[in-house]
Amino acid sequence: MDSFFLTNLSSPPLLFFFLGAAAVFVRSDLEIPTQIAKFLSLYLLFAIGFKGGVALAESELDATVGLTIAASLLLACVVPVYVFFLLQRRMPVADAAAIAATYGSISAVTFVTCTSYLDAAGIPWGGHLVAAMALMESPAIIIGILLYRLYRNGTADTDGPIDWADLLKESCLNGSVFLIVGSLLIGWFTGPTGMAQISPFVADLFIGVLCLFLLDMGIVAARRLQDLRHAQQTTGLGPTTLIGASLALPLVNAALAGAIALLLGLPEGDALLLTILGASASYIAVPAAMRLALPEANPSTYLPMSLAVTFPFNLLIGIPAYHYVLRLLTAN
Amino acid sequence: MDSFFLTNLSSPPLLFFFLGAAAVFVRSDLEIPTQIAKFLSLYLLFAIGFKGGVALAESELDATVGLTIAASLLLACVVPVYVFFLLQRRMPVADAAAIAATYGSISAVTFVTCTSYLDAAGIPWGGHLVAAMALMESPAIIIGILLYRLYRNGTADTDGPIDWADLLKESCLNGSVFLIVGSLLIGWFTGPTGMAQISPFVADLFIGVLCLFLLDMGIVAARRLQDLRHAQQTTGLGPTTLIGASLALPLVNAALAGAIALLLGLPEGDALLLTILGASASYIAVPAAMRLALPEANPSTYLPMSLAVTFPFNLLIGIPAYHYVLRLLTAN
Amino acid sequence: MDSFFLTNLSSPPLLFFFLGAAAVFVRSDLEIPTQIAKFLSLYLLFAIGFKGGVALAESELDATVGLTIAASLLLACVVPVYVFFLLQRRMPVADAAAIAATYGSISAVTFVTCTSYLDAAGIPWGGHLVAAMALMESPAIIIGILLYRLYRNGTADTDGPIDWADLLKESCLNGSVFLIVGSLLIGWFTGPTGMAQISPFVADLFIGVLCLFLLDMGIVAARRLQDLRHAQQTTGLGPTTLIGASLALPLVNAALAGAIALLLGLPEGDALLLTILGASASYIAVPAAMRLALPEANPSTYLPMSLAVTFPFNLLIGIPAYHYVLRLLTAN
Amino acid sequence: MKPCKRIEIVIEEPLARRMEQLLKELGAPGYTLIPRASGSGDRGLRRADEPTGTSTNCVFIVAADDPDTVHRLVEGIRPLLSRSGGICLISDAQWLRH
Amino acid sequence: MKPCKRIEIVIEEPLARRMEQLLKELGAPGYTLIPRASGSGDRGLRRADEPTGTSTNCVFIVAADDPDTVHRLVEGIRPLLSRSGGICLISDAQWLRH
Amino acid sequence: MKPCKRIEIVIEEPLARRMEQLLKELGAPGYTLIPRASGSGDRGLRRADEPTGTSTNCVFIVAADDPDTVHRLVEGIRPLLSRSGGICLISDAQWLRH
Ligand SMILES: Nc1ncnc2c1ncn2[C@@H]1O[C@H](COP(=O)(O)O)[C@@H](O)[C@H]1O
Ligand SMILES: Nc1ncnc2c1ncn2[C@@H]1O[C@H](COP(=O)(O)O)[C@@H](O)[C@H]1O
Ligand SMILES: Nc1ncnc2c1ncn2[C@@H]1O[C@H](COP(=O)(O)O)[C@@H](O)[C@H]1O
Ligand code: NA
Ligand code: NA
Ligand code: NA
Repeated sequence: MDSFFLTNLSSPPLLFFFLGAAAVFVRSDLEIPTQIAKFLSLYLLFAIGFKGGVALAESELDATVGLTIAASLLLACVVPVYVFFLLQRRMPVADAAAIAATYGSISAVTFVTCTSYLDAAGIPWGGHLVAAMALMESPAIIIGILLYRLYRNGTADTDGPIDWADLLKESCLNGSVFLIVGSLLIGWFTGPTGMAQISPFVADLFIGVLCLFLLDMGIVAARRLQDLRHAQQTTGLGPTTLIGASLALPLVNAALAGAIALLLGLPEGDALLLTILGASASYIAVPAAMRLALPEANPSTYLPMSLAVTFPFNLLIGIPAYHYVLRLLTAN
Repeated sequence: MDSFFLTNLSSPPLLFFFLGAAAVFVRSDLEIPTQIAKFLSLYLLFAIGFKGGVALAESELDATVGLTIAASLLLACVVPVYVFFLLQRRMPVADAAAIAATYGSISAVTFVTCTSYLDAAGIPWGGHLVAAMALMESPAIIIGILLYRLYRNGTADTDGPIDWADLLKESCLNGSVFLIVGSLLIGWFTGPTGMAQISPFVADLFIGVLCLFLLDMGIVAARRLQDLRHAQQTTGLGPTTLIGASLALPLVNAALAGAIALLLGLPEGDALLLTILGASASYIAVPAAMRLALPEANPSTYLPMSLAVTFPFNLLIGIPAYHYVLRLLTAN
Repeated sequence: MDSFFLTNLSSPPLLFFFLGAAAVFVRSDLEIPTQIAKFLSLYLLFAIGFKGGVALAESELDATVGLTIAASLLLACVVPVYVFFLLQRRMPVADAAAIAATYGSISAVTFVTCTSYLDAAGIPWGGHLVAAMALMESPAIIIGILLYRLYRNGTADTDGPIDWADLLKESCLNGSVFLIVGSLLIGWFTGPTGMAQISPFVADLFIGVLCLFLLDMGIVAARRLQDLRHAQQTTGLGPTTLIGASLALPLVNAALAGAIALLLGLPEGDALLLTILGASASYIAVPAAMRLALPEANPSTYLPMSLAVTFPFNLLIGIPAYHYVLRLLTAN
Repeated sequence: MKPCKRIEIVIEEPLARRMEQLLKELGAPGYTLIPRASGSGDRGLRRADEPTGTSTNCVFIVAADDPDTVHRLVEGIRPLLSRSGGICLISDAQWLRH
Repeated sequence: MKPCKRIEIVIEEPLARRMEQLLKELGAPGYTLIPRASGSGDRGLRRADEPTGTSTNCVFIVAADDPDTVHRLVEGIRPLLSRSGGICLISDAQWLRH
Repeated sequence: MKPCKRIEIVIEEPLARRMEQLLKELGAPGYTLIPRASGSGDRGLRRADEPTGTSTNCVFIVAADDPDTVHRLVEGIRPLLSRSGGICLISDAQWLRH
């Protein structure tokens, strides 16, 4: 087990994440300008999408591909529902719905870091997992909003009937989903010829850019963790409970996803990626959508949970731990 | 003919332009931060200038080089004059002058995309075309302003006499012209030794950066197209007329430029580049200069014409179509 | 001697610095967005730190390494003290302290440019010089502040006792110091394996990014030079005196540093780097720290001195001149 | 110069589009939007440091001289602010006609 | 504290340098310039989304206490705004002297 | 709507954190911070063009309705401005309660 953690901990991206967090804890004023951070994240989505598309173009689309994608969609629908009913009695309905959506969706950067972990370990993975990731971003948003509509009781209905067009737009067409899907399609369409043209940009620079982006995420996540410790939660739950939940949810979801992966008999790399998709929580697409659709949910609950606790947990401990367990179980 | 379009349409940069436009039409909130877009455009100017300079250093400067440059300057002087007299009776003098300047000048990104089209098709082109491009940016600005000064009738002359120093500064020394010319000179001076040092940056990344920049241009252009459709034009011309003009002008200018290229017997790549220089219209240098020198011209006329109609038209249809026609004519 | 200058002057980064300065003098509106400039500088710190760390991992740590680092620390402590006492009678104590801190500290970009000069000339240099550079950033800040505290006479003591925690934080933990040290440690720890993963990003792109960054620094420095010429100095010293001081200080400091390097018998590359560290003055870490700790010092004195005079002087003349003199002296 | 009201609204950046839409519907004669502000208020610190923009604010400035429009604007903005948080300040100003 | 006028000008970013020059010539005691604003007014939407800056606005804030200076500023700014568009709001404020 | 004071502070960006800290200590009910402004004043031009931020300004907007708080804020801000430069304008406004 140690060797998994060692591989993970000695990878530059992870270490730069630590460095960013350390900067906050020692109160350095190190900072990545926000437009740069946005750009780095767009680059990562663009590159992973394109690479996934090219990989798809080069591989055969067989039944497992369809099964994997179906399983990931199932996962994206089941998780928000169970999370919502778990939380709904303990906090305002809007907050429960927002957290459910957050954990039902995925974190592209966690996924990307996991692919670079696999690459470093020399374990192959399929391009269709990128498609699965893209498809898993949105369903939880829709489900979260619907659950909120159904279960808020007594609140004045200022919203009128559900605007389905708006709902679809805010869930399926937000910038990051759109960019991944678009890049995937372009990568698929142009295939290896396209890759030959832009591979120095999307492939060679990838890990370096990931380092800088994780440096920034380390800073941002550590700040949120500090806020969480000091914040008076409007949800009525103390910081400890919230942090506990942010550690428990990825574990349960990873178990769920891992079980599905094992049932389907996915190859090692794909199984780990599906597990990490289940375990990860969104801190980009979902919070943005929630501010629009559920402005009464307090962003200082669901954002720090996902960004400051679950994200680093998956990065540092989750990836190697899930990998270890999957190995153990498939070794039998 | 189909094969030309196919080559063009299957190139990643073009597809990312489409993707950006699609994002606007489906109302996704995908967005490239503006400072990043500015940076990507600076990078492209820097890289194309440097590469052109190095190509110049490696080639022999013969008579055709001189002729090509003279022809391009001629083109840059003739086009704004005829466009002005065509438009001047149908709209305010200031707007006519601004549109004339816009179409007399060039679009560096269209040029750059055309070079990547040629590179993909394996057709060589000369570094002096980059010099021609740089030289074609400014004359139209000066001519546009002079025409406005001469032909505005009855307007209170709040401007006083022409400030030639200011005029030259605003036309020849605006940032993009300066950067291309400067990079060209540095590339020329340092030659292959310089290139060896920075080629991973300026050459290898080029197409990838172009993809991201065209993604942004697709977003920006599609937004302007929507504005154009809804806008009440102060020029008194409806959107249809303006769109019609924005499609006709590049065709006429391409014909003019192509004819000159054929007359001079330029090699295929150079002929196509000269044609696209004629056909393209500025949406960076000229609008910026016009806001300073002709603030009474309405930017919501000339900017969308050039950015939302002519630019995509040249990119998608112009480049392969001009290429096809040039091939046809030289085959005889 | 000429050949040194020629090598220097024909390097693309230097030429782009000139280009930026030229843009200001001819009044072009060329501009690099500030967040981009910040990013380029973060990239350079990240890359030089990482490369230095990897170099450290690959080299043996012997006595010279320790000696070099000790010497650089000594230099960083002696310089601010002597500069302070030189200036203190001629200007307000706060300004003298700020200038002392500025010249006692170092400029990472000057260092980086010098490494690329050495690389171009094929002269090796040790990774521990990066560590020396990082260690030399902070001491001058602390010394400058302490000197100010000791020597300001009569001023109402609004500050209360020295807050050592704050002082250490502002000097040793400012963003740029933190990033260099952090990247150095990560580079050291991950060694050649880490380098293999991100070398396209940190190594291949380095000179290209340096070109763009120096283009921006040329713009910024030339603007400051213009300000300096027009500004009424609150220090009571005319622009000529300040410019004179900004030229004399690097020379004296270079002599000091060079002498130490020769005494220690450092290899050529390391000797030049130590000399340039002595000669260079900070315009990032120190000004930022001074605004916090010594807000009464006028930033329009120390910032232009270091940024507009000393920085270009070292870049254009200093590096090759110091190199020439070092060669002369070691040839004996 | 004409007397007018200067309305200043601080709201989260993800809601900026919705606010623009609302201002248009309510008949605001124009507005200016300053993006990427940070801040602090009842709902805690907003750091403007994420790539997501979820913790970023923006500032709207609206000048309106017609009292009816002003009233309509204020009443129309209120419900959005109640749901999402943010502040709105109204002050007197003179509008330079040119 | 001293009473003063707070002058707020929204103008296109390409014209910012000219405005700075003008303020200097008109004797403004100082100014603050906030860049990269978007907006909407008589001449339609300004999206602040182009690399060119042609559709970007910026906001100037000028505090002036001397009534003559204020008058000169207002009269001097007017012609530029007439040619290029933009708005100018003037309000009363107290200037904290330190 | 409630009458309040609108306090606007222009200060250098490197001092922004200190100002945030100060506002918190002085009991400001909230603030909005607009970064990356340039400007000009007694201490000359501030170009906002360096990677360092040393020549960049930022703008704080603070709304406070309690007169005591306003007084405390003004008196508390003054010494920082005296040491470092910058300006502070105070004006009357109405705070829309939602
Ligand atoms: N008293 C205040 N003065 C200035 N800005 C404020 C104030 N209160 C809140 N804000 C701004 O409005 C945003 C949302 O406020 P709130 O909904 O109270 O958290 C804050 O993040 C601040 O940017
Ligand atoms: N009523 C208004 N309130 C606030 N800002 C405005 C208003 N009208 C115009 N502006 C700003 O001034 C710019 C130019 O206005 P205009 O010349 O009317 O198109 C607009 O893009 C807005 O940023
Ligand atoms: N009269 C003024 N109006 C608006 N802003 C000002 C004024 N004076 C100074 N400022 C701003 O405050 C900053 C610091 O001013 P100072 O300390 O006077 O140099 C300047 O850089 C401007 O951004
Ligand atoms: Na998940
Ligand atoms: Na043209
Ligand atoms: Na030094």
